[in-house]
Amino acid sequence: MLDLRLYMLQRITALIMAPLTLGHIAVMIYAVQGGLTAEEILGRTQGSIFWFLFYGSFVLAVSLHAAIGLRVILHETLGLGGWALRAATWGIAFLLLAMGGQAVIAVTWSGGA
Amino acid sequence: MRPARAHPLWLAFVLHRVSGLALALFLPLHFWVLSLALTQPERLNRFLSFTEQPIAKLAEFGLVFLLAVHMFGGLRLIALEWLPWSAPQKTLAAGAVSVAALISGAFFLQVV
Amino acid sequence: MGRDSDVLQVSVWRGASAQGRYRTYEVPAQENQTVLDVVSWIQHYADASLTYRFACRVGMCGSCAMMVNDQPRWTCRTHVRKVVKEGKVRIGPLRNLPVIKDLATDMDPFFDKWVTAGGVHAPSATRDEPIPPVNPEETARLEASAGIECINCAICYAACDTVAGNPDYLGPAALQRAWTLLNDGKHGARDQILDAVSGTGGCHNCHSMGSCTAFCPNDLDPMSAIAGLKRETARTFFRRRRG
Amino acid sequence: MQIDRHDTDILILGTGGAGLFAALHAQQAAPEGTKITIAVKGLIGKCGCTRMVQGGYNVALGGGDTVERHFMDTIEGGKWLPNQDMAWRLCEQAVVRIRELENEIGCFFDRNPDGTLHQKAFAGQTADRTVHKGDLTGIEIINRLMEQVLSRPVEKLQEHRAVGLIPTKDGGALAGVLMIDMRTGRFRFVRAKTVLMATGGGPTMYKYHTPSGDKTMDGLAMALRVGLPLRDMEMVQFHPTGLLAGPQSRMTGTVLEEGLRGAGGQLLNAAGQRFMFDYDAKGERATRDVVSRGIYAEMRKSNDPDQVGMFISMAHLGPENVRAKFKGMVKRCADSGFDLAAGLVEVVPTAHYFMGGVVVDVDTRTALEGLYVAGEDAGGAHGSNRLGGNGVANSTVYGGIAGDTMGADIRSMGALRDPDEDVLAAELARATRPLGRAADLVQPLRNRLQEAMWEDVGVMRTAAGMRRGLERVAAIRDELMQVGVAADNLAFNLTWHDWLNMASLCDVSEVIAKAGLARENSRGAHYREDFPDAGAMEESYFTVARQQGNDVSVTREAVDFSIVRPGETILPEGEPETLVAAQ
Ligand SMILES: Cc1cc2nc3c(=O)[nH]c(=O)nc-3n(C[C@H](O)[C@H](O)[C@H](O)COP(=O)(O)OP(=O)(O)OC[C@H]3O[C@@H](n4cnc5c(N)ncnc54)[C@H](O)[C@@H]3O)c2cc1C
Ligand code: HEM
Ligand code: SF4
Ligand code: F3S
Ligand code: FES
Repeated sequence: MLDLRLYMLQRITALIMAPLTLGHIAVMIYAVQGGLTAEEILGRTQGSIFWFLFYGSFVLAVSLHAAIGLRVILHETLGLGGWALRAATWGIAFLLLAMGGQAVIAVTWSGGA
Repeated sequence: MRPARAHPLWLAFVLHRVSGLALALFLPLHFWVLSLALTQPERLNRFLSFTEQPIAKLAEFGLVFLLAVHMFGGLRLIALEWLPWSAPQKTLAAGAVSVAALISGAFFLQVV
Repeated sequence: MGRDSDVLQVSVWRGASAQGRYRTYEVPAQENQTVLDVVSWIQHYADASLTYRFACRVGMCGSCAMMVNDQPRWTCRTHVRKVVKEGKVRIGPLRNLPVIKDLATDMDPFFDKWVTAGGVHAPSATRDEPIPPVNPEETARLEASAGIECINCAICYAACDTVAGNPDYLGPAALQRAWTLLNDGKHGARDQILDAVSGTGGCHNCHSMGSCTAFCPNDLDPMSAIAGLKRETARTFFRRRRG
Repeated sequence: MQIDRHDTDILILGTGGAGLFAALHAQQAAPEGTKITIAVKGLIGKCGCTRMVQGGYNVALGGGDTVERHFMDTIEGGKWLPNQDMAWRLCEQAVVRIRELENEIGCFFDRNPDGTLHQKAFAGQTADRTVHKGDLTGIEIINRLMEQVLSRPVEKLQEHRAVGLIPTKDGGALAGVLMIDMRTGRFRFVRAKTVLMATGGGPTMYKYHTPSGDKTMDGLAMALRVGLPLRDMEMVQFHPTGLLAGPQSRMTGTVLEEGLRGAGGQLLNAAGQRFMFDYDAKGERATRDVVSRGIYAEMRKSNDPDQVGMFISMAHLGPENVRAKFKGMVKRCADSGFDLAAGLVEVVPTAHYFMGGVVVDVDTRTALEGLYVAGEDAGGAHGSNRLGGNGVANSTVYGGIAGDTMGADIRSMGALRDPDEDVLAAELARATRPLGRAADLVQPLRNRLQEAMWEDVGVMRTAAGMRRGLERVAAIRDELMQVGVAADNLAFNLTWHDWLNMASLCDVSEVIAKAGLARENSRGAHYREDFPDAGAMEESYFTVARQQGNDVSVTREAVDFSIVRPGETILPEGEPETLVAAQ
């Protein structure tokens, strides 16, 4: 159940995520080599506008991207359609956005708890 | 009734769908773990040391692998759709992408 | 092929979509025998009530497509040798279309979508004007030529899992026809095509799973044609945004 | 049995080139609000022979070629038997129709490097005239026409089989058509002010035949029963190279294209020797009728009962070359287990086209008011032989004319006509005859009919043979009348339709044999071993068959040389005999 707009949104978000994913993986590899601690991660990311924007845009993109992707799967395999499908799409998008937003804030907002 | 599907493009589609679905299911979990940093950093730490376990490493590798597969699969798809390539070039691209996925997978396996 | 026995065990779908089942017939094997011949033999000599559809007998009309061992095929051009396994073969009605009776499906949805996808030529000249010259080597002409020899057999339509999951999806054959028209310089409604293929059932639903291309008996490539439509719609998406 | 009643203004039977063109033209020509209905035995555009056209479409488009030249080829090809006004109109209108096909319908014919239409020459043509789309020309024409019709507000009655033309009580006009809705098995009587019959003939009563399976001469059998005159009914065109794929394969009889011989393909007998030069100086490149007779004669010489046909061999041209040039044919042969590129493929002459048909005027009108006939159902345009490429030109040209004529005529027509209920009841009884009887097999009778016609009324004929054929056909028909079909489920009951097909084929087979007996000379497709001469061209006659009561009688009528007389030409003086470069 895709029209041109949803399709473009899914492709564009995918293209945005591609470099971000590569970056994220690279960071992970680097981080993993020393063994991970919470402090290490947070020390690097907290208070950094760069990482906020980095992960922020990732979360934004992935919420839309995954919501559209799951929408297609829901329609094709469970036969969901109409308002139910629309509600599910938005629900997934908001859930991911909310949880992802919380995570980004946790990881990049200075000060923390 | 199912038509036979054991052809490469259909398998690529399934891999893409399964990896996408798996990532989408994992993502909330991942977000939840990270947001622990906000509320309970010590639990995050415990979690992170748990990731030292081989099983967890394997799972982690799986996730990274899924992400790589999905990403390369998606890029392959977008290339196939948007670049006016001829059929042999497409096959080539598909091949290159699977090689890339394999290499990156192996690489991650090394690191993790 | 299981030539050791000279009898084929053929199970054939009987009934409509919902309340049907497979029934097995024994059919004498012949040196030269297509799947359509097997089905015809059953109707002629074993079970006069069997329904199926064919016309041309040589792969031109696209009326005889069925599921053979769960794969969509043109039965008039499928030699039994190619599909029989241990003397057995299973024949059912084409997938993704309503079954009228036994092996005959209702192809109306397939053709309705053909028209919905904009698959109808609109004139840009009349019968009183000369035939416009067309360079046969021009890229657009070559693109259009590549997909023009479709016999509308709906084999691709039956092979596609997206059609199975999404009843609105226009399907590979209709979209391929739209692509040939988009590349046809003589077509007078090219602007409308991109709109026609961009709706909820449009080309963007295709996951490039490629079963259409893999199964097309005429070696056509609807998958690439659909990719062409996605590319063109994406291009105008940006253009219209800016404009 | 109950009959559903249905009304329309213009009813078209068949969706070949003739039927689809008629629908489009009727829509353009008829007054606003006219209801047009198209009824067909199969699915719209997916049945009939127009779709199976390979070689292409004859039309004179300049480059030295003229309508006059096309006309002269058609007359000479038809051995001076064609109705000259019809042949002229065919050649003249083909020019308009091809422009319509390209410009309005959207066909995609092959081009020369300079962008003009590519044209080639079939045997018997004196110019490169045949427009084509590879060797799948019919698919292109019918797909494009089908799209046009599908997207228009034309009422579609698919899988509706016409079983009887029902006249008015006084017999002066047609009231409508009785049909079977095949999917439900119910009868439907459709009244219409005008009806086009375009069911496409189809000589499928021969053991080897090329036409699509839905064509069983229903139209001509119906026309016969309403008493219409049929002309040239002895004229069955055989294509020399039908595939021989075994006795029970539907592939048997399907055509291997003419171009194979044109490109240098050789015909070999069982001993591996070429034989066509024994029959004609042009060898394998002679016209269809000559090559068919050559193969047939050679087949009769063979005493080996397992050795039925002759062989076509392409391998000397280089298998790779053949594979590249005749991709479709090579693949088709491979699908039925033969290697055309490197091996031998067994071939037989195969019944291909029916020149005979209903007598019509140049506007497709018949003797029965309200009934029009176009395409292969109409007789006259081809005489004794149809040139390759004139078949689809004929169906599209005259289908369009029929649409125009019906659209115009309907303006002066009043109300729908009421049917003669007795005829309606009789036609219904005829069609339901097998339903009350003990079920038995139909197919063995079809096989026997095909054997009889092939052996006794086939490529080469004699009076004794045709009389024997008539007896065999009559006996088969008698048996058919005793064969029943299980009536418990009439929905999509193919065996019932096989029975009805057989009834039509028997009726028309009888007429073919009788017309064959009436022609005591050899012209074009009709070859009498007992009368091998062509007869004086000046005294050319055509046969006309009519049914009165249960009897079919055949008379002869003189050909009207309305445009050109034998021995003369309408080409300007000094025109070369042929424009086709020697091979
Ligand atoms: C294999 C093959 C190759 C050919 N190649 C060429 C070629 O290269 N060039 C050329 O010029 N000609 C060629 N011809 C001849 C050409 O196809 C025909 O002359 C022409 O197409 C006839 O057109 P039509 O519209 O009269 O009939 P068709 O196209 O045969 O259509 C007849 C229609 O009537 C329907 N019908 C039949 N009975 C009934 C009924 N009882 N009720 C309702 N509907 C009915 C059929 O289902 C069909 O839809 C070829 C023929 C064959 C078989
Ligand atoms: C990293 C870069 C990514 C790229 C390039 C990418 C690309 C794509 C593309 C092109 C599609 C469309 C597939 C189709 O139409 O068949 C898609 C679908 C999907 N993606 Fe992604 N994606 C990426 C990341 C992600 C992530 C992180 C997730 C998880 C949350 C995700 C979840 C999904 C899902 C669930 C689908 C639907 C699958 C389907 O329809 O079969 N993607 N992706
Ligand atoms: S694209 Fe191929 S498979 Fe699909 S309808 Fe056309 S010919 Fe059949
Ligand atoms: S099989 Fe279906 S998903 Fe697309 S590539 Fe073909 S239409
Ligand atoms: S019968 Fe026409 S394609 Fe098979």
